[in-house]
Amino acid sequence: MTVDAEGMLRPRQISATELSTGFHPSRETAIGLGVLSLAGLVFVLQVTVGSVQYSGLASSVSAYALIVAIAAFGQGLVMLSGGFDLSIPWVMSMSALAITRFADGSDSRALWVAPAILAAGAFIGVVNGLGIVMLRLPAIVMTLAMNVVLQGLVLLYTEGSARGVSPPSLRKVMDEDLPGTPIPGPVVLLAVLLLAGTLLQSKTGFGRRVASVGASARTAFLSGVNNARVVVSVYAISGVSAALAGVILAGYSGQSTLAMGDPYLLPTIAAVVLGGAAVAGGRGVFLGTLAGALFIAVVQSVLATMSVDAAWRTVIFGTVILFSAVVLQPGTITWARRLGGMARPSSAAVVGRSQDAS
Amino acid sequence: MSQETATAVRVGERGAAVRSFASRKVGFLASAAVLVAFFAINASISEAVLTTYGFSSFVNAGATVALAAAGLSVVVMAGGLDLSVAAVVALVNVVVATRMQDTSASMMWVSLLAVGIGVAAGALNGVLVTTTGLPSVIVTLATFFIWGGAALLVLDSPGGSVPFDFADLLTGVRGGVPNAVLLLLGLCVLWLLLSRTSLRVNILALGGDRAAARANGVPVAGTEVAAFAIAGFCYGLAGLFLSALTVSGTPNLGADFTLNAFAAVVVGGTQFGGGRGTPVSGLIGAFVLYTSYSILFTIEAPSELNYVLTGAILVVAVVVQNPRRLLVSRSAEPVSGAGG
Amino acid sequence: GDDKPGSGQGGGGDDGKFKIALNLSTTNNTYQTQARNLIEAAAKTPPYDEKVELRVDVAGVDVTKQIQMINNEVAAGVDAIVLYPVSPTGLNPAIEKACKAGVVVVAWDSNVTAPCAYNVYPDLEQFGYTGAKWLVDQMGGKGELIVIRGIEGVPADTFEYEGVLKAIEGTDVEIVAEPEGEWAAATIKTTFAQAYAAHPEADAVWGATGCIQVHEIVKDKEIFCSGGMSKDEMMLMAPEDVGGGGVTTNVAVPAPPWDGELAFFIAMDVLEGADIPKTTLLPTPLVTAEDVKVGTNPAEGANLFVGDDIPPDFFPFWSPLVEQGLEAALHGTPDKISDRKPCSEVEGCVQK
Amino acid sequence: MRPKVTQMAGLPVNDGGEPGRPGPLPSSTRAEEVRPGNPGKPDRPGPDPGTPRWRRAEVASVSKCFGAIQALDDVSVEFRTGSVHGLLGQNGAGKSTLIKVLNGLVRPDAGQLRIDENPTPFAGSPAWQVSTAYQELTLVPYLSVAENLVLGRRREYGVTSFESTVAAASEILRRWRVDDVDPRKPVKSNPLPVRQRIEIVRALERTDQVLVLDEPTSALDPAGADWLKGQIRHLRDRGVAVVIVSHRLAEIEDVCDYVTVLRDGRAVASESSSGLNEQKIATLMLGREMLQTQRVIADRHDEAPRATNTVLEVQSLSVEPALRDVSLTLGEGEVLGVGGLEGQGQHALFMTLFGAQRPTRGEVLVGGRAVRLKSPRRAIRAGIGMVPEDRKTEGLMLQRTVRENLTLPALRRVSRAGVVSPAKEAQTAAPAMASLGLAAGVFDNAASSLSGGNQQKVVAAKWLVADSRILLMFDPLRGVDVGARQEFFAWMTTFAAGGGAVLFYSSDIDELTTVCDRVITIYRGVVTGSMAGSEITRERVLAGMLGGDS
Ligand SMILES: Nc1ncnc2c1ncn2[C@@H]1O[C@H](COP(=O)(O)OP(=O)(O)OP(=O)(O)O)[C@@H](O)[C@H]1O
Ligand SMILES: Nc1ncnc2c1ncn2[C@@H]1O[C@H](COP(=O)(O)OP(=O)(O)OP(=O)(O)O)[C@@H](O)[C@H]1O
Ligand SMILES: [Mg+2]
Ligand SMILES: [Mg+2]
Repeated sequence: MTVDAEGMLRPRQISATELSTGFHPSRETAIGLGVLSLAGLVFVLQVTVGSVQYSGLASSVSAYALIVAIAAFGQGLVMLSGGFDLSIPWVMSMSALAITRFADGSDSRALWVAPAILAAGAFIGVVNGLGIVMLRLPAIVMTLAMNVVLQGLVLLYTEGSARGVSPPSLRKVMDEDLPGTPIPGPVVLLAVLLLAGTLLQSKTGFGRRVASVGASARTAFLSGVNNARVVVSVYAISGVSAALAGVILAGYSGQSTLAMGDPYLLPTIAAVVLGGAAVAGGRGVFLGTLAGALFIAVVQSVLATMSVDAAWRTVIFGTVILFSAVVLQPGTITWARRLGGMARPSSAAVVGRSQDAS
Repeated sequence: MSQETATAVRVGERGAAVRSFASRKVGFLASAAVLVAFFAINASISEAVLTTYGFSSFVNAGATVALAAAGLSVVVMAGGLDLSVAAVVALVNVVVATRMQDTSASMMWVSLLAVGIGVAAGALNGVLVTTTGLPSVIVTLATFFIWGGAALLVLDSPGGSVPFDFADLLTGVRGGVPNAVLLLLGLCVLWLLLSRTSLRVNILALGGDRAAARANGVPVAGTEVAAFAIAGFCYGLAGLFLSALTVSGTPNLGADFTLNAFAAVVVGGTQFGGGRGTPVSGLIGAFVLYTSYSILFTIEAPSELNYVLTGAILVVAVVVQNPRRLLVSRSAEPVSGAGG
Repeated sequence: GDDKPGSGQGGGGDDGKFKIALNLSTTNNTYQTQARNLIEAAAKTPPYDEKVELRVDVAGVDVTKQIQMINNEVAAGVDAIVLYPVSPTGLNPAIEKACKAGVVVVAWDSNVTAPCAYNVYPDLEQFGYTGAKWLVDQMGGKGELIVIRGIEGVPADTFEYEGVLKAIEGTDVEIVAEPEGEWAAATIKTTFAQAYAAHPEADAVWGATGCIQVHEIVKDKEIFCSGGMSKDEMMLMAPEDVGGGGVTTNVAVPAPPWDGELAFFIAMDVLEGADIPKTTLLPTPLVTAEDVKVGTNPAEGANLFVGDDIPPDFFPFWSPLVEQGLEAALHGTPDKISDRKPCSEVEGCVQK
Repeated sequence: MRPKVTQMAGLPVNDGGEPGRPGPLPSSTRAEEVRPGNPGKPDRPGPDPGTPRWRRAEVASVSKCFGAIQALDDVSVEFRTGSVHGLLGQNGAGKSTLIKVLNGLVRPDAGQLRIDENPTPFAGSPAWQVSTAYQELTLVPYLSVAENLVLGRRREYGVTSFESTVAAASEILRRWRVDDVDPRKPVKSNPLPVRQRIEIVRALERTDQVLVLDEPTSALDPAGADWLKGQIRHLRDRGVAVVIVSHRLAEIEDVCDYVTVLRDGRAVASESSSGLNEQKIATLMLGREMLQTQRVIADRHDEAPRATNTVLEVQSLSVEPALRDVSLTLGEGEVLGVGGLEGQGQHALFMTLFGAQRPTRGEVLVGGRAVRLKSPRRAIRAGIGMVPEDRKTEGLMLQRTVRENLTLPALRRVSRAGVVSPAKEAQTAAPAMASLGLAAGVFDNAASSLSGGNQQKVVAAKWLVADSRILLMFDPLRGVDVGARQEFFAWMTTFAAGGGAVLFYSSDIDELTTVCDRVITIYRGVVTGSMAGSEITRERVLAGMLGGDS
């Protein structure tokens, strides 16, 4: 504030450009970039020092990362809102089974089967959300229950065996490089996913509302957010993304098997958390999630190429996850950010008191 | 103050104490009531349940998950999550199965070693969480692989053996009472004693508001390590019990074990997020689950429906415990993604 | 009652039927489903339809739950349990209690070590050995081998791996990588691709399953692969005129889902008083591209069933030791195609 | 380098005093001191007077940085036993940080603590036992009041039971004359003012040599503030060194013996309070004269109550059981004050008007039209905004940026096709931030990095971004410094003058008398008084608050 000629307090003007300029990477973005570079580093070392063939490695690492990242997108949004989605495995299994059974190797049938599957995923997510909102069930209970219920229903319907093969175009996208380039198809999809995911999670009003519900449900409510709608939506989106992950997984495998989604639950959570999101909600960016998925993929690729005892590989995997999480924890990030000259504005600006008062 | 008023005051105080006990324990009492109800249903449709054989095999089958869930509850009370539970139980199990000899000295030492491994693994989880400041989910996800790998190093596929006397000690029946019941009661008593020290309150304070706990002089790091170590102690007991139950070692417990333990914690009424709960309700939750499996068995539900019904039971058990959930007006308490 | 096993007088049930429980660990895969269908069909086929009351229980992959399930079945008064065990050792106390209560326990596919139990299973070490031996021969006794593992700590994986090691012992064949495939197509595809990218000189691959993925990834050269025998892997080896892949560098070693049906028969035989050795070891023959035969009747030697209603991971399943046919395997409806022979009359079958 | 110590004027030098007893005083002595059976004159707790273990503690040249922020810059202060030290300064001046240095929660980058000339560590020394009531309350929500009161005390490691904890807690509450708190109930179920008292009692109970109170009265009503003053004086008389932070300068003047003023992390003055008055303190804090707002307010009070357009009308509103049959009107350009002691139904009134609670009866008209306020969302659409009671849990998302906090209620305004436009955000937020005096530089910082007062400004500013016309302010100046308080007053009146209207509840009568055009008082859910212009006096407001007709 300034004091004017009559001795009255007048606000000092702030121009909009003062506010909108400058790049302010959040802590999570910084962690995401860190994880991403670590993943890149491991990949490059494998190709160069480890002399692992680029093409085989790139396409399999990116395919796995893509499947995890798609499912983890929903998981990340749910976790941003403060929840957990444990129903991902069987939504994935169900979708994989459905795309091979109903489209059965036909691209034209896939054109209507795939949207129907995504709609089913959304429906399951809505049921999850309604259980949490209307019955006030803890998310863990609701989604865990949903997972087993789906498992039972899928087994009843399929009578315990999978059918059919996945549509050829889906297999092509997952297996082949972008024509004329050495870029595997999944990498292109990952890039698209990164843009779309970041847009939804960090750039839209919806993403802001989700974060607000996770950061403080009460503040969000008192700021006019319809918490119930947000919660139902994030679970619905998670349902859709798990369904999509299932379809892509079937595309990659060429076929489906009953419990094929089961191994993907922990990686989705690990990707989100490694990417710097707060487990209790309110913080997290999709860049981090995607980086987390890629990181897990490259670590597993290192293990797959090693010929040490399986037990030791397990120990190594755990240690690497722990070690990299420690290296990338907030303290280290702040330190790195300062090194990288990304420090915040000067102290006077940060303190934020009336500038003329002192 | 006259004699009468003094008495009146005291009686009034007792009333207040009882009321407050009931209101503090409402969640716990509700989950206990759910267990009793489920058990009664089961007993009414199957005579086998109330026979010594039926009852002891029921208790024995549920005890491993119950012990693990009790430990997991403590971590949850302290505001954490522990994904390493199955790996620690498996590690203890394979150590017992490969080391225990048929002498009472060996049984004693290996039991101590087993519980010690549980405590050490748990404490290490806790130390990693406090020193790194990482969320416990990621730390225990990592240690899940580490302990799991260690279990495989000890024993690379199911095998080993456990002396009969030891198995009988834990899973046998004396005077109509399964020994496992005594073990579980012992754990409850141990917890009751612990909760009379400030440790219980410290754990709940840590889970309720970490910063507040620190500001009040709660030894935050120590409490956190203690919570994980207590959990590890319970996992150690679970591993011991599993060894006695299976008289062998299984390095890979399977994903269902972790899910069962988590479901038991939830069904017992301990809410994720911390600050509330008791390990005893983890025990109760596990037996609610195992009773419901038993009910499903008795009514010969088609095997696929088992999954559907298990899901339904999870939901019903949680709703029944706190029917107020259904009545909460939507605008009164805004919901977050975590629900609850 | 004491007189149940071996009484030969029909079951202890009210209607004079034997009560038999099929105790599965999971119905999450075609393999167990197929076995279950065969058992259900057999139980519905005369003369067993008059003798048997079958219940199916699914325990889940948690040893404590399967223990509870066994206990419950004993308490419910079953005469026999046909068991797919989640652990070879962990169920022993429960099994022994069941035996003491007069219940016949027959474990299939994976063995249990309780002495009172009957076991029916393929020799998995032999399974690993057979395929790996063929690979070693093709490689001329030297070269690089990639072994696709299953899930560590699961007995099948350990046994098979030991068989592979036995086959390469004393040769110049070197195992260069052991990607973990979890017996799942997607995982195999990823982890094998990575292992192969690191060892592009590899000459051969051994896996319990996974040759499809191997050939999807290795396009530029011929690679020898020994894998499983599901429909899609057989298609890979089948001649092109039946829509197959025509790959001749492949062999398959069948994992027989019919061992469940055999276990059921053994349980019935024991209940009816027959004296049967405790262990039945099943043959694990090698199937090369030449052995592939399309058809619908396995009793006539068909081992590749084509058709839209056949799941891709469907296994060829028949043996002279059992009776049920394709419809039974697919839907659990009775489809008797032959009369079973005793083990002693079947090549490769060992009882002890 | 010799550290600079600001000498406190008028301090009696006491050098030849007793060396004092070592070690902390066991609290059992306190319990024993309480003689039962004398309800008329309860015993004072606390250590024996006249035997302080030290006389003088010097904090010398303490500095502390948080990243780029210099929270404390070469601060030196001296504390004496048996006296009350006020710590003053604008929001963000470094008071809470200094306090956290004193009690060992924050380790300073540089500086020393000397007790009677002996260098002493800030934490863990038996000679320096600091008991603190924090500004951001540190109670654990699901634990009972009793458990909170004994939380973290080492000697409680012995075996206890819940009932014995309750008994001990009841004793503590009784001793500190708090009789309306149920020790068995979880802390969460108590309203904020009660929670603040619990926080204070816990600190009082643990006081050994030094008691630190960080804005203890911010949520207390006048009666509560008086209660606290009594306790402070009492402890002072027992030889305790009391350090108190408050933005209510009148309180400081009343209770403090010495005053230290911080500005931008530096100690700008440290002297006896006898020579100080509110005016002078404010000048020291702000570094400029404090005149302007009072003129604004004075001008407004001189005007006769204007007949204006009614923007908000409440007709016979009841919210059982908290509120009965309340009617009021709020005109354009008006600041309407609501006076009431803690828990008289004002909370229900505000929550209902904001759609966060359902009325049992009655109607609300906005701009002459009846509205059904089913949710805050509806209320916000109707042009209503609210600055809630507890900014930490209701007003802010602490871990998110100021930008995100500001635009949350107005996301639609700053979005294009659902995508938030940073430029639009900046455009809408800039005037709002400017009018509240928030610095441009904080825009992309986490809300948690702001000082309390600035956090409160963010909460208010978000309703400007949302373009609200009616502002419900529930005790918004809690924890806001004098300077900012003036700015708030000025801003409220400017807001009203610009066509808005403010409904303003405060637990501090002086705030009501300063800024309001009209004031109503509430007692037990009923409106007990209504006054306008020059009728608004401290006495009349207080009378209404206590239920009397005025
Ligand atoms: N943990 C922290 N991290 C970063 N900055 C901090 C931290 N704690 C305090 N600060 C900053 O240090 C400065 C001093 O803060 P402090 O809380 O001591 O102010 P205060 O005088 O207590 O203000 P108020 O009256 O508003 O409570 C402020 O600019 C604040 O933003
Ligand atoms: N915690 C307490 N324990 C015992 N007596 C108390 C306590 N607090 C206040 N009193 C006594 O109650 C009476 C009125 O208390 P009140 O809080 O109004 O203090 P006060 O008169 O402002 O205090 P002081 O005498 O220090 O100025 C006084 O006699 C005071 O000594
Ligand atoms: Mg402060
Ligand atoms: Mg007084």
